[in-house]
Amino acid sequence: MNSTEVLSHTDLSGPGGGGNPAQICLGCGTCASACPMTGIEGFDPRRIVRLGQLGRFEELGESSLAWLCTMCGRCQEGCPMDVRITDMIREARDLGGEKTVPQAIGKGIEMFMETGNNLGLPDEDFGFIVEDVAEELTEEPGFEDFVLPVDKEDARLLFTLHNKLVNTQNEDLKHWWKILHAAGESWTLPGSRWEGVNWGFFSGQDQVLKAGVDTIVGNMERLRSRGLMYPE
Amino acid sequence: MFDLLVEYISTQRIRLDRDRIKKKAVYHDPCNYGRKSEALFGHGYFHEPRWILNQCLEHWTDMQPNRARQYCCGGGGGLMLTPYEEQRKYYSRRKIEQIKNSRAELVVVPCHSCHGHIRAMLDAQGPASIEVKYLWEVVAEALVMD
Amino acid sequence: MKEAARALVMGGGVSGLKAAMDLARAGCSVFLAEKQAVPAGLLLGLDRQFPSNHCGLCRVLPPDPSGRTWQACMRRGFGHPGIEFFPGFEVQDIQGSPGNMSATLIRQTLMVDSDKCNACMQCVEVCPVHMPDLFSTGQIPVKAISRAAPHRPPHHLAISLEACTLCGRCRDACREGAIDLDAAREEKVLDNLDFAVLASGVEYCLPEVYNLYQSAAHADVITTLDFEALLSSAGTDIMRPSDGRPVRRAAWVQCAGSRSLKLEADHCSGICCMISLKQASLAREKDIQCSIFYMDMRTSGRDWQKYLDRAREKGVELIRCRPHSIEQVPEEQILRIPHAPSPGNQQDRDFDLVVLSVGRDPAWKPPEYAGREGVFTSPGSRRVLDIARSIIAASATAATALGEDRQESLPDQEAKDQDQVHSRVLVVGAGPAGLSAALTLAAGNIPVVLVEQKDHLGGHGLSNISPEQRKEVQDLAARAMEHKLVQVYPSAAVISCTGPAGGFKSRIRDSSGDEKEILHGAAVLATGGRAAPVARQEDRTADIFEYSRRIFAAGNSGEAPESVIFILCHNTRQEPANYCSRVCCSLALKSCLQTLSLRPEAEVTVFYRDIMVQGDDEELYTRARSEGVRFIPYSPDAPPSLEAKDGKIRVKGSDPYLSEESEYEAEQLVLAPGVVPAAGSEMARIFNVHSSAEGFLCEADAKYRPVESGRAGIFICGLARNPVPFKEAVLEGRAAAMSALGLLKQGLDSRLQTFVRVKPALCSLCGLCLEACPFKARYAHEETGAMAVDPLACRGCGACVAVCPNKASAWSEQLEENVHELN
Amino acid sequence: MHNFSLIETRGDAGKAVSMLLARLLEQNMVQAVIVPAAVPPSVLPMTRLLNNPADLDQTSPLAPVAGVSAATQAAKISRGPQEIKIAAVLRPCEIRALVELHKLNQAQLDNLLVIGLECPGRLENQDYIDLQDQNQDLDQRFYRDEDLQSRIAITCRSCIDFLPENAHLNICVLGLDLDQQAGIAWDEGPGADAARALELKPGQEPGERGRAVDSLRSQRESAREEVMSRSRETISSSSGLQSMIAHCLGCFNCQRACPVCFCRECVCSREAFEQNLEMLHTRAGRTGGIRLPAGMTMFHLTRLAHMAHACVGCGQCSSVCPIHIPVADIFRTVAAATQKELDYKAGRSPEEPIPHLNFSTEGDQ
Repeated sequence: MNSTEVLSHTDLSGPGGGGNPAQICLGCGTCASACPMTGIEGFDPRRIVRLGQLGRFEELGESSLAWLCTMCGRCQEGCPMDVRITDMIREARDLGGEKTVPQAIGKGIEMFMETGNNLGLPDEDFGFIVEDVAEELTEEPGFEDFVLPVDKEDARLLFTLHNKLVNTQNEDLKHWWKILHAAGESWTLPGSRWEGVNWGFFSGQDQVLKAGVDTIVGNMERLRSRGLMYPE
Repeated sequence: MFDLLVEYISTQRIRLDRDRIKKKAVYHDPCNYGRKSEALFGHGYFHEPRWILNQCLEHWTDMQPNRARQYCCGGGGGLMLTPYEEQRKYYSRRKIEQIKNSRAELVVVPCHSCHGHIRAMLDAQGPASIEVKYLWEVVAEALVMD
Repeated sequence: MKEAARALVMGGGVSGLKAAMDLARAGCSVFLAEKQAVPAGLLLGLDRQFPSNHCGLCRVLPPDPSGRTWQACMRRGFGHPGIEFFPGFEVQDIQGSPGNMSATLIRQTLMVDSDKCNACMQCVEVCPVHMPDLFSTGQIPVKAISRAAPHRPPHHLAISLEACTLCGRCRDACREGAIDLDAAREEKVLDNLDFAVLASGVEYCLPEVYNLYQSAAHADVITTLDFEALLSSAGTDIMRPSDGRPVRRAAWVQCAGSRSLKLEADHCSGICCMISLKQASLAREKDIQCSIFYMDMRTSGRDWQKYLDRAREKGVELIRCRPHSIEQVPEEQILRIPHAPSPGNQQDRDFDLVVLSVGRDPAWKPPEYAGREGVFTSPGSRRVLDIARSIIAASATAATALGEDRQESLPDQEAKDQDQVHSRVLVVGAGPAGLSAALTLAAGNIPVVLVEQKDHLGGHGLSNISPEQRKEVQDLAARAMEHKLVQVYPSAAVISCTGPAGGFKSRIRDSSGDEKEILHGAAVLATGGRAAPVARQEDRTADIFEYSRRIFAAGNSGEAPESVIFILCHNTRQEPANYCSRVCCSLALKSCLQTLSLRPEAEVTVFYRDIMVQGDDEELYTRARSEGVRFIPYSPDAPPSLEAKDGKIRVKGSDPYLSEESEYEAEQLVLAPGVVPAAGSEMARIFNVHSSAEGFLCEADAKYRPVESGRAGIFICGLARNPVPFKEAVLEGRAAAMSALGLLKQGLDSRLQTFVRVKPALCSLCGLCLEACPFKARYAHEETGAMAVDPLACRGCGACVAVCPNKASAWSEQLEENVHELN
Repeated sequence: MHNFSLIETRGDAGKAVSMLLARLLEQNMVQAVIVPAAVPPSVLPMTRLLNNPADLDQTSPLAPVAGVSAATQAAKISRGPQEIKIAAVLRPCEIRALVELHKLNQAQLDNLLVIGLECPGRLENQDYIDLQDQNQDLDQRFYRDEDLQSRIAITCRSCIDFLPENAHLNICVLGLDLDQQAGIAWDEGPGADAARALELKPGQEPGERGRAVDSLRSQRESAREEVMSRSRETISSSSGLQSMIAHCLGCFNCQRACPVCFCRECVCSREAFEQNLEMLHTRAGRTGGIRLPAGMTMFHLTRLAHMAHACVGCGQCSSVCPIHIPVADIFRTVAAATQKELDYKAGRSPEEPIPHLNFSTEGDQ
C-alpha cells in the first residue's frame, strides 16, 4: 500500500486536532522509552507506528499489540513529531473488528446498549442498592438528615456513577454524598441510565461512544440539570 | 469534579480538618485528568488536586515522575477488563516502584479505574499494606460537620 | 579603489576574530565589537575541542612579524594592528548605506580600571546580583561584577550590564576608585563605515526555558556547556553539581531542544554529536562510565567517523534511543533513564549525571539589521558551526564583503613583484572551490593563474544539482573567463612546484603539451572530488550523483521511476573509506522529494545508517518522511542484500521496527558510495604537502587553520581537502583565497622580520630545532649549514626556543618583551 | 659480539693492546689513534692523539683511570668531512656519551673506529697518582688485585653498564687472567675488517667470562639499588635537594667535566641567569639575606632537567666536585626514572631519537 492510501485511510483528526500522521515518525524511541508496556510480547510503540505507516491497521487490531495499550498517552506526550499514537490504537481496535474486543468489554458494551449500564443492572435493583447505602449513611453522626435525591428536577448537578460503585464497592458511594451533603449542594442521581463509564472509548467503536454521550445528555434534558458530574 | 471540590473548599461551603489523616500519602495523576486532558482540552488537572490535598492532609508527596510525565496505573484503556493479567502486572511495575520509592502508606487517586487497578496491583505485587483512597474519600474523611 | 576600507566586525568569537584579522591583513581599518570584556566568545568556556581534545585558538593568529600581535592566548585579551577592539560593546543598530554606514555601539560589559584595581574583591563581596556562571556551573559564586574570564588576572574585573542594577555598592566599596559606573551608559558611534560583518554567533538553547527533561528540577541534569565547565575545573574526578560527589556514570542525551516539531525546532545543530563524543571520551579518561543516547550519530566530517570509532574504543557506549524522561530515584540520588535500545526491549539505566546536548535556541533569530545592505552575515551567525567551519565561513564572509566593496573600482594596475615575493597566485582546479578562490583573489587585485585539467571550467558537479546551483557555477566560470586578472589554462596540469612561500616556481603543461614556468607567491589547491566507484549490477543501478542529476535534469517535466530504493553509506563510513561524505544524505533526500514531486504515487524506500543532515536541512528529512518515504535503518554488519530479477531490483533487508526480514522490489536502485578526492595524493606529491590515507589534502590545523596546508603558502579547499557540499566548497574557496591574500600582503610588507632569531655564536648546530618545529619553518642553510628561520612559515610557537638547550634560538627582542608582559 | 679471539699478553696486557693499535696504523686501517698515555713528567694518562706506530709503546690503553672523559675530544676530532680515520679507545660510558653527541651533530661516528674497553671501573685521578707511587705495574696489577679494584671511583662502584656497546672492536678483560691473555671481540663491519688486518682468528670464548660478568653485574646491581634509593630519598623533597647542594661552591666543575654538555656557551653563565642588584635586594629582604652567587639552585635544576634524558652515568661530575657532592648519583637516579618513562636510554643506540622532539600539531590523537 502506498503512502497516499495510508493517508486517506487513516483519518486521524481526533478531538484534540493537530498532530501528525504516522509516517512522519522519526523512529527515535521516545515513545518506546515512555511506555511501560514496551518489552512484553514484543510490544513497542514504534512497531505500532510502523504498522500504522504501512496501513496495516487490521493486522495491528488483531494482534495483542492494540489491546495491551492502556491509552495513557505518555508516548504521545513525548513524541517530538507529534504522532497521534493513541488515536491510532483506537483506530486499530475498531478496524480489528468486534471479534477482537476482549470479552469483558464486549459484554459490558452489549449490556450498556441494552440496559443503559455496563452491568445490565435493572433500575429497580439500582434503586434498592443506593437507597440501602443512603440509609446506612444516615446512621453516621452529622448525616442524620441525609436524603438521597433521585431524579430530582432542576438540580444544579446531575451525578452519574461508575458502575463498580453500584456493583461491589457500595461503601464508596458515600464519600461524595457526604461532601455534597456538607456543602448543601443541590444535586440528583438519575434513577435510570446512571452509567457514567463509556467503554466505547476503549473499543474504538464510535457508535458506542456516541450512545454513551446521548444517554447522559438525555438525562440532563429530562431532569433539567445545569451541571454534570462524571466519574471519568 | 476537581473544580467542584475547589469551589466547596475555597468558598468554605465545607470545612476540613487537616489533622485527621496521619498517614503519609502520595498522589497519583490519572492519565485522563492530567496528561490527556492537557493535550485535548489545553488544561491538565495537575494543580487542583494538589491544592485540595493540601487542605486535607499534613503529609503528602509526589511520585517521581509526576504530572504530564507520570506513569499510568496500568489499568487504563480498558486493559483492566482484558485477560492480559500478567502483562498488566509487568506494566504496573513502574507504578508500584514509584509508590514504594515514595515511602507512602496511602495512595490518593481521583479516578475509579486507577483506584481499582492500583489496589489490585498492590495486592498482587505488594506491599498490600498500603492503602488506596479516592481523593474525595480523603475530603470526606476530613469533613468537619457542625 | 579606496586605500583602506572601514569595516565593522560584530562579535569577538572565533568567527569575528578571524573575519577581523583577515580584513586587517587585507588592508582594511577594522573595528571589532564584542559584548564581553574579553574575546573568544564561546571558546572562553571550551578548554578542549574535538578532535584534538585541546585548545588551539592561538593558531588562528596570522604570523605577524612585527611581533605586535604575538600573544599566548586570545582568551586573555586581544590586540592587532589595524583592528580597533571595543570590548564590552554590542552593536545596537546600523544605519545608512554602504560606504556611509554608521553603527551605534552600546556598552554591555563595563570594565573595572585594571590599573587601579588591587584585586581586593570587596566589590564582588558587596554585589547583590548573583549570576549563572559559564565557567564553573555554580561551584564558584558569580556576581554581576566578577572576573572577566578565568584566564585573566584577578584584577581584571568586569561588570555585566545585563545583570547590573547600577546600585553603586561596588563603587562605594572600592577604595581605589577603579569603578566608574557613569561609563555604563557610554555609547559609541562609528561613522563612514564601508561595510559590516555580522559574526556574533547564535544563542544556545536553555533547557529550562523549554522544560526539557525537567532539567530545572534536577540539579544533576546539565547541558553540554555546563559539562564543559565541570570538565575544565575537574581534577581527577568530575564532581556533580548537586552534592559534590564524584561522577561514576554519566549520560549524554542528544538533540535536546532540536529535531522536534513540538518545540518548533526542525533543525539539527550539527556539532552536538561531536561535542558529546568528545566530552564522553574525556570523561572516560577519568574512569567514568559514559553512555550517549542518540538518534543519528552525525559524525559528518572527514575525520569525525574515526573520532567516533576512537570514542567507542575508549569505552563510550552509544545507545540509539531518544529517552522520554529522566527520572529521579528519591533518596538514592540516582537519575534513571528508561529507554528502549531496540524495538521490544526496554531497560533502565542509572546515572549520577545527565548531560543534555544542546544546540541553537529554537526561538533564536539574527538581529534585525542582519539583512541590511552592506551587512554581511557569516553563516556561523545563522546556525551552529564547528570551529573549522566557523573560521572558513568567517573568512569567506570577509572575502565577500571585501569583494563587493571593491566591485565598482576596477584594478588599476597589476601589483608588482617586490623583494622576491611574487604577488601572483596559482589556483589548481576550476570547480566551485577553485573558481571562488580565483575570483576572490582577483577582486583583491591579485593576479591568478587558474589551471584546470578538463577542457572546461565548472568542476565535477557532484552536489550542485539543482538548476539554480548549476547556474551559479556557470556564472562563476563565465566571470573567471572574463576577468582580466585571471589567466585560465584549460586542459593543463601542474608538474612540479619548488621554492619557498612568496617565491614558488611551478611548471605547468598547457593544452598544447608545452611546458612553462610560473612564478607565484602562493597556491590554492582545489582539485575537487568524484564519486567513489560502485559495482553496478545492471543498468537499473545508479549512484546517487547520477540519479540526482538525472531526476533534476528535466526540471518539473522529468520522469521518475515508480519505485526506487536508496541504499546510503554503501561501502563507505567503514574501512578503508572510513569517513562520511556529507553530501549524499541531503542529495538523497532532495532526490526522494523530487521523485515524489514528479510522481506522487512512487514508492520510495531509503536504507540508511545515520541520516547526516545538518542545520535546516533537517527539514528535508522531515518533509521526506511526511511525504511517505520509508526509512529503514541498517547496521554495517548486516547491510541489505541486492539482487536483480525480472527487470526489477530486489533488496532484502530487515525492518528493525517490525523485526521481520522483508524483500523490497523496485524499478530503480540508487547507491550512495560517497566521494573520493580526485587528485589528492598526486597534489600532495607535487606540492609537498600532507595527505590523508584516503587522499584528502591535510590542513596545518584541522580546527584553526583549516584551509592552510602544512607548507607555508600552499592553501587547500573544497573536496580536495574534505567532503563538502557545493555551498561549503564555495566558502572554502573564498576562505583559502583570503588566507593567500593575507599572506601575500603581509609578506610584501615585511618579509624579513621574524618571531625567532638564531644567535650563531651560541648555536652548536645540534639541529634539535629542525626536528622540533611543527611548521617546517626551521632549516639548515644549504651552504653554511647554519640554522635558519623561514619568516613566512614561522608561527612563533616557540617550540625551537624551548628545545634549544642553550637558548641559541631565541624570541625576537620585541617578542621577548611581550612574553614577559603576559599576565 | 659474535667473534672472539684471545691474544697473548706475556705479563703486560696494556702493551699487547698497544701493539694491536700500532698494527692498525701500520696496516693503514686508521691514520691516527686516540688513546690514554702518560707522558713524563706526568704520571696520569691523558687522551693523546698519535699517528706513528713507533710511538704506541708509550701508551696506557688499559690504565684504570680517565683524567677527563675522552668522549668530548673523540667527538670534536670526528666532526666534519675528513680523510683521516681515527681509532679511539674508549670506556663504555665514553662511548655512550659519544653516541649522544653524535645524535646532536657534535660527533660523526662514521669517522671513527671505536675500540671499547671492558671497564671494571676507574680510579679517581688522585688515587691513581698516589697508588702509582706504591705500585710500579699498577695498570697490570689492577686487574688481578681485588683490593685495588675496591678503590674505584664511587660512581663506578654502582655502574652496571660496564660492557661497551656500539663499539666496533671490544677489548675484553673480565674473567681472564690478563697476565696470560686478553680478549678481542668484534662483529661484522669495520670491526671485522680491523680484526682481519690484525690477523685475529675467531676462537672459543672462555666460559669463565660469562660467570665473571654475571657476578660483577649482580654485585653492582645491588650497590646501584642502594645508591638510588638513598638518592631518591634525598630528592623526594625540595629541602633534601637543597641540603645536598647547600655546600656547592659554584665552581661549575661538574658542568665542565660533563661529556654530554655540548653547548658552546652554557645558558647558566648567560644573561638569563644574571641578576641585578635591585632584584637581589628585594629577594634578600624577603628571605633573610641571599647567598651569592645567587641562582645555584636554578643552575643545578637546569642541569638536572638537561641530564634527565642525556646522563650516561660516567660519574665525572662527582669526581671533579671539590666538596664531594654526589651529583652523579642524583643525575643517574633522575635519568633512570625519566628514561624508563620515555622508553629511552642515553647512548643506547645512535638511531634512537632524542625524546621531547616530536612536536605535533595533531594533538594527542
